[in-house]
Amino acid sequence: MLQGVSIEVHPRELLHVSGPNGTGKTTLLRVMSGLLRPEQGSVTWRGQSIVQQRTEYQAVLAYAAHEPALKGDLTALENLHFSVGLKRRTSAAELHAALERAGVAACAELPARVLSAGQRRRVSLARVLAMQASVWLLDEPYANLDAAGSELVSELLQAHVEQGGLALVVAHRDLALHCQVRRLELNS
Amino acid sequence: MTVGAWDAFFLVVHRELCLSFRRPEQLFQPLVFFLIVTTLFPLGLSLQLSALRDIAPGVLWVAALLASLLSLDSLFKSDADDGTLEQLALSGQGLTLIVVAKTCSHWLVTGLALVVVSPIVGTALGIPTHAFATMMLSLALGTLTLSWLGAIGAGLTIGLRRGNVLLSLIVLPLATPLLIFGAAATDRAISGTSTAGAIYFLAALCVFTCTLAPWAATAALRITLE
Amino acid sequence: MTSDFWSMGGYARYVWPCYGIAGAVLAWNLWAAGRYLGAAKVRAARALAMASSEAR
Amino acid sequence: MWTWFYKLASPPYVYGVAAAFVPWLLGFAALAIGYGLIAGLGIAPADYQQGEAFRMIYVHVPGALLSLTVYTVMAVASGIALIWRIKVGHAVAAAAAPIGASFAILALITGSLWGKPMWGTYWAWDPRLTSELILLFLYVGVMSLRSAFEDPLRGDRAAALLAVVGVVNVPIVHFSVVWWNSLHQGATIVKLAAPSMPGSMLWPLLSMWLGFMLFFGAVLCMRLQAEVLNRERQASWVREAIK
Repeated sequence: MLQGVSIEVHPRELLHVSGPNGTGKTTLLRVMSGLLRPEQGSVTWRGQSIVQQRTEYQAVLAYAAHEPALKGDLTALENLHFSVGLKRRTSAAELHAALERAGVAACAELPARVLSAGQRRRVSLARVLAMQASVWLLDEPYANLDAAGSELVSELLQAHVEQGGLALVVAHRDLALHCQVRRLELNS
Repeated sequence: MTVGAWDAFFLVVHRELCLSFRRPEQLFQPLVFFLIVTTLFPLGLSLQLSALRDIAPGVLWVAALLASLLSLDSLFKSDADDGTLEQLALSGQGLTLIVVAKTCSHWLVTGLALVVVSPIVGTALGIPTHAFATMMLSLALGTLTLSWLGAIGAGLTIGLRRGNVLLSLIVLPLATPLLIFGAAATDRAISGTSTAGAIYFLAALCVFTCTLAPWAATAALRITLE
Repeated sequence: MTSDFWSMGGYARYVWPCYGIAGAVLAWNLWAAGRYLGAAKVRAARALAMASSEAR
Repeated sequence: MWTWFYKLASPPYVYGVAAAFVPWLLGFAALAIGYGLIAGLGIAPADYQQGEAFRMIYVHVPGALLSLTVYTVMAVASGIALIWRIKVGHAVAAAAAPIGASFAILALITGSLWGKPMWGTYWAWDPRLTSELILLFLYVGVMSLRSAFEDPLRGDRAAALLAVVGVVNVPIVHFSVVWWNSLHQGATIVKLAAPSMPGSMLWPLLSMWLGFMLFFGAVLCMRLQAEVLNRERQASWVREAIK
């Protein structure tokens, strides 16, 4: 799976990865995040392999997998606290603001298991926001979201890129964005 | 702005404890299992309390090992299933720290809890009160070591469907020294002879395992996560 | 002489099964390894045949 | 500098060498085991304590030694495979495990057959037999872990790590079992391989041990070929190799 893929992403740039199921979009993201080690080839960040600077790379990285990765027994706010808190010092107010921005401030004190699929997606977006990372790796961020939610994702992506961040986004649909978008179409 | 290792460690421990206390039934299951298994032995053997005393250390230790193993299966599995393990692995804190924090929390909620209820079981099995201190100390050392051995096994069996049986199969043989020294220490405490030798061996095993097992468990997690 | 040898000083019922088991284990090893290798070769040949038929 | 190492570990090379070695190893194994059998059963004098029963030593001790040696081979191959990411190491480990397990079973059965006339019972929780039993459990664990994974690559690496963890544990298990035994039974009941053995008893034993080693080498080479083939089914050299 995934042979001969070579990509380079710069700040202020967004790479839109698309392609039919089973072509390795998620695998690509996992390789880029360092979760998967490629059998051949390497992933570099600022000219150095990410294996050699795992901590530094992870500090600027926000990864949102296809599943929202929330603990059902913890509230939305606690979920954010326990995962963002490992990356940088945060305050409850900051996390609240991130939830607010993602439009789920009302769910902050609810356990994640009672949230709808769309609300969970928004909480996971809030986590990406709260990490204040410069590298975003998002797997299907539009999944389970309504029209307003999709609009929000596009807004967030756009703001992130305009502020000098870079993003890799796996999505089936077209991204209607007003920033530099490159496309990578994977096929078998 | 980055988070220090100690802060991160306590944050993960806090998270694990929060999760355990939100599901109290899971917290009590190993303890109840421990009590049930030790109740079954006297019923199955129908012995006098005095005769029971001879087999009490062995029964107590076997039951404690099994009870502690029972909850190890979910050490990494539940986090792997809902994707939070990936978030922890990418948290910038190093996987070893996460593994150490999770395993210590596991010991706090099962191992330490078993140590606390062991006097009840000890009384039921006819262990005299003067042996309780040694029994609890040996159990504390033994369950901590077992948590570490189990962390390796749990890391190796994350993605497997019948992981629980396999976990016992690979961890129990490694745990035989614990059973031997632990039961011997308790046995000697009952008979009033010197327990130092067995306790020292248990402590040495514990230190040895606690230094090496974190790396092995991290390697195990990397193998199954990749 | 030979009956002495076979009786093994009265231990025949332990000594001979012992050697019997050893022979069986060695034979099983050879047989199982041979079978395993044979099966692996058949599978590899089948995979090669499939690959070449796809190429055509 | 490491190129020879990697050449040695390249699958086609390993396959070729393994295939070439099998007949030689089997031949020499037959010679050594044959001599061991004749000398051990016929020529060696009966032991003054155990009488003719001691002749079981010629299969029990080599079997027990081999079960340990094979575990070490498996763990070293696993370690090499994990550290340098050399896939052939996994193939060696996978090939060794069932052979080692069979030797452990052999040692257990012959040990208990020996135990009956010596101790009056088939099973006496003798420290050697007990640690042999735990060694068998370790083999079973490694083998089941490998086969439990659907992805063979992952299974290989998980089993390799367990083998390395196990090999650290083997001496600890043995030591603790000996300690435990001394607690319950005082001195060991029967000394198995006494170092003061006369040559006429010792040579057949050494010859049997050598024969078992060579036999293990031969079976390992056969299984190794199969494991390499299973891991490299698509490679171009396979066509030449299995003609």
